[in-house]
Amino acid sequence: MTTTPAADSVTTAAALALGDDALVLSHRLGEWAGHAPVLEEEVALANIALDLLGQARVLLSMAGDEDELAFLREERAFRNLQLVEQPNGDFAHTIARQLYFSVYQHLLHDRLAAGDGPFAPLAGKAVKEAAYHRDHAEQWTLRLGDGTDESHARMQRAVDALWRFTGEMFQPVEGIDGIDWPGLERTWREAVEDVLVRATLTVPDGPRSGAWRAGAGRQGLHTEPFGRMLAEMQHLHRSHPGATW
Amino acid sequence: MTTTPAADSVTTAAALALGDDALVLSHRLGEWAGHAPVLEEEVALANIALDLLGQARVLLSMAGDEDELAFLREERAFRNLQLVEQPNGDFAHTIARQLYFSVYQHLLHDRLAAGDGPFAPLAGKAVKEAAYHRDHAEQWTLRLGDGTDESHARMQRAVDALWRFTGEMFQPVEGIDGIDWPGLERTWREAVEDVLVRATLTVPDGPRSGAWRAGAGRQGLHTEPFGRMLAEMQHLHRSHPGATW
Amino acid sequence: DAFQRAFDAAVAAEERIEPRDWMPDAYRATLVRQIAQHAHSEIIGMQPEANWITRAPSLRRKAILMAKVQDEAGHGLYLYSAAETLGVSRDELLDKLHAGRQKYSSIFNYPTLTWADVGAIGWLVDGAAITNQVPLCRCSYGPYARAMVRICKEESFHQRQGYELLLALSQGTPEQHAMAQDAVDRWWWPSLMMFGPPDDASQHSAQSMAWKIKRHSNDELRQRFVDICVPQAESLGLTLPDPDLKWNEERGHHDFGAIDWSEFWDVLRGNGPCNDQRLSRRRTAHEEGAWVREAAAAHAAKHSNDTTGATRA
Amino acid sequence: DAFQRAFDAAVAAEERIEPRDWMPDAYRATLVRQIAQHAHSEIIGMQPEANWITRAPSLRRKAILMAKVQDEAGHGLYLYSAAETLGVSRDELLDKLHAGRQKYSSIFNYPTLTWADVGAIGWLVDGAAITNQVPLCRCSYGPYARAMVRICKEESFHQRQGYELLLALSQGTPEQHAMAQDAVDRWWWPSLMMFGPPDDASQHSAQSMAWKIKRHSNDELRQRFVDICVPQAESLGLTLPDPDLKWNEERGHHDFGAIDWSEFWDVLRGNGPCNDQRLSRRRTAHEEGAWVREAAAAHAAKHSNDTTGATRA
Repeated sequence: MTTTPAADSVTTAAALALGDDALVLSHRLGEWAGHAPVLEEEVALANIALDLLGQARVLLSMAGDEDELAFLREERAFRNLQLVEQPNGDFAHTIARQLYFSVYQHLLHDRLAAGDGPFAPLAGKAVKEAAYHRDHAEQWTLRLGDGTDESHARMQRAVDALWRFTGEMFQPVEGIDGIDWPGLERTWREAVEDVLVRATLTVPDGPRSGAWRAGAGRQGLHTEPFGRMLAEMQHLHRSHPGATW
Repeated sequence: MTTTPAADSVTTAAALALGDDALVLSHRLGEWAGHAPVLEEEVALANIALDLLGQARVLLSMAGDEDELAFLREERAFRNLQLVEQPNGDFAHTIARQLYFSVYQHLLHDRLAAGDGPFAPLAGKAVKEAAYHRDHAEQWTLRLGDGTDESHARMQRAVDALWRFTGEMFQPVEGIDGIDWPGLERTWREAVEDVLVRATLTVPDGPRSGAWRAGAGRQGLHTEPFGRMLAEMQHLHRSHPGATW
Repeated sequence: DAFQRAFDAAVAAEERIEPRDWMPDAYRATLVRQIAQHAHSEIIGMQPEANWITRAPSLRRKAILMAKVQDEAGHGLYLYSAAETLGVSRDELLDKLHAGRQKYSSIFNYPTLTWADVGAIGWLVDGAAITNQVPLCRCSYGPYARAMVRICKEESFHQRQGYELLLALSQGTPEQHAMAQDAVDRWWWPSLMMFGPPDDASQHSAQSMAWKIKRHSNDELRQRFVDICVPQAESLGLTLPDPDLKWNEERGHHDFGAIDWSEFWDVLRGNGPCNDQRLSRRRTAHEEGAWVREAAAAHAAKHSNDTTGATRA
Repeated sequence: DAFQRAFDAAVAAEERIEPRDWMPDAYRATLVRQIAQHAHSEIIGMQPEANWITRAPSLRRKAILMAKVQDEAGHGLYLYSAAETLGVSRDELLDKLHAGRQKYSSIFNYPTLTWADVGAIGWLVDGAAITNQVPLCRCSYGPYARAMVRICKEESFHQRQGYELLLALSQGTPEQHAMAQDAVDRWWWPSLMMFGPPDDASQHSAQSMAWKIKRHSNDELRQRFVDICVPQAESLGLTLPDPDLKWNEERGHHDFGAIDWSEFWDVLRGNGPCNDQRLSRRRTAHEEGAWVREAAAAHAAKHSNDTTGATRA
């Protein structure tokens, strides 16, 4: 059975987009549990994952039943950015993903919190969390970029590999009004470039989005690893239709 | 929803045990598709996987509806050996798993084919397939064991790591009559030791089964990676209850 | 000179050029490039379908899909062998693939997002491949032509299986029908691009046609494919995502909408949804398999004079 | 001597021994061994539960489970810090764990096979841990005692969450109820083994009790745990898998069946269902994280004199 939320409201669409970002990234971070590179990072990554999961629950609940939306939707109905669904890779990839996303999320929620739209209450809390996530990612980018030769090479590979998923973040999200998206993108780019330069890394120069005219995550078009992630995430819930937990 | 086959017949139980072995090992081998170490092995591993899948379909159909049994049973209702569910690991691990299982399966089906029990018809075909699988595993054990230093070390680690899953194979399977299990085990051990010695490998000397009195695969007790394997295998089928494909 | 004349005469007479025959360097190079690209497409093409082997929704479909992916590995083997008759080894060609110096079909840079994509690949991608390849069974180079005969036979089997998979979905639950339609919507345009750029932009076509490697122009084959697909889509109960698609009585063909060639060139340049993933997965598999290949070689060398060792795989 | 007398007097007076106080070498060694084992148990203990984070069946349960596993990492941090006050670094202790020269609780060598196992671990394993650990809050060594206060508070929260998870299953569908019962059947006996061997076979107990590291015997604590669990199992609507379990009016305790100590020793020796998996996963995580730790150290060294670099994690 597939449940699709009533798409009567643009707010619902926006809540799904933002909620799916948080849900999916939280899930990926949760995959680190038990094998982070250092014990402090078990705590830190779990903190971030928990913040995001909390945001996801609020946002999905704005769009419908949180568990139905998380566990009974098919891949093509998820609206998250392709960036957040990318596999963890090594720690550098996880940090690069965190850097790109948390700067975006911090800037976006900062603007949403300042407005009076339906997401302002959530954003007021989320902006503080995102500030911590951003700081965490920036500190690690500096450490890895400006650490050893190996960590520098790994961090450079990571920021290069994920660069092509960063353009999608600045496509306007239906249902989110009053955001100057090009301005957001400029600010994001300045902030990210500043960190990369301080980390002695080269700012990637490849394309920031794919050539596929059909679209990307916000249109429900995802990357192949996402399907397997969903299979693991949804299997138990789907195995017991109608059960409560 | 969970479907458990009518357990009224011991033949059903035995068909599940043998069928699940074939189903699960076939699935694991199928995971190699697209990244085998050499193109000839894409073909060979797929051949073996297809033989096993064919056996699984015959056996599960003896116990009920093949798809319900494969896709709607929970982990605890699967009766396969823990050996066959072990993750592929590197190619040496896959070959060690093949060696241990295919020698067992070859010997068992040889005996079943010679009898007049319900599995004799299947076994008559399967014994020929298992002979090929066994030859494939033996040849690769020789190549890797008596190849380079690296391959020797990897092959030794693999045969050591999987040794503890080999004792379970010789627990009598309910519903399979007329097998001299201790005799089967002796023959298996001689055959495997012969290959290992010719491959310049040391015969492992650790325990051949775990300490857990609760049992192992034939009792529905599996290892942690199996649950995730099932999640991937069953997710799509479970996402569309009642659909036909 | 005499060699060139003999070669030209053989080609003109529709005779087969065989490995030991003299052939122009450019002919050889063209064949190597084309056969290598074809072989690479078979092995890269395993990835999008292998993505669903572990999730196939019935055991019957799983067996069909495994066998299909296995056939593709087999096609890769025939084709690398055909290329070897021209004096290039499989290892050389794989190195070039991994270094990004040889191409594979761009179609495999699109992802398989749902189970229906397996059907759409069978129906449309294999269908387009067959349309391209059937004429290659009459290619002037013997080993390639013979490999194509065998491959086309299997491909047309795959194409029917893909069609049948989509039919089951189209006639299934509303969710399954929607899944099938969605897959066709996504794969239709990339399939049309498989025939290559329009004739006026096609680099190698004229010479290849003169050499009877190629028999029909890109646009000709593309039109043939469209004409085949339209009635099949109708039987499937699915629509093709092109509002301009309609029968042209005068031409005796279907007219169809403009292809977005900028996407084609972009994907070809490396910016498709899966280029990085496909190539990096291939490279990783090759690198992770290096110790296995080295072991097999070392073992064979040690035991080249005895009969007790393992024989070559 | 005077140091020894002061130490003995402090212990006798229920005062806390602090890091700078003199203490007997054997006391220090015993504490290091015990605290290290406890810390290792926290971090190895993350694995069986983390096994279900990605499959948790509701977002609420997923958040609870993530937070719990995070708490265990936190407990590991407190405990390694407590061990550091005795002069051994976390790295040394981890090396000993990875080399198999220090133990962790054998309970984590059992697998989590279903979602209900997450509940059974919370209810039974955390319950047994609390029963063991509450007396440690009064341990004679100050830093350990203080760490235990904080840990016990969180553990009892986890224990209630586990109970509540099982209750929801027990009162859920028949499949859910069966899942809960199955988990309790598998975890009950291993939980009883968590209190260690029977008193007459316990190596270190007498000295530890004299030092007031340990306050109760293994069998005493085991009995306490059984007495607590029996009524809780009844409220859960689940049975404990022991036909000999019954109230003994005379003793004022529950009698229970014989524990299979051969399994306990076998698992302790390394032959449990998950020993290899747990240790090898831990080692792999540590090895794969080496470059990250090295980078952090290199960065800190480079930037020890400036304020622009990243601060230590």
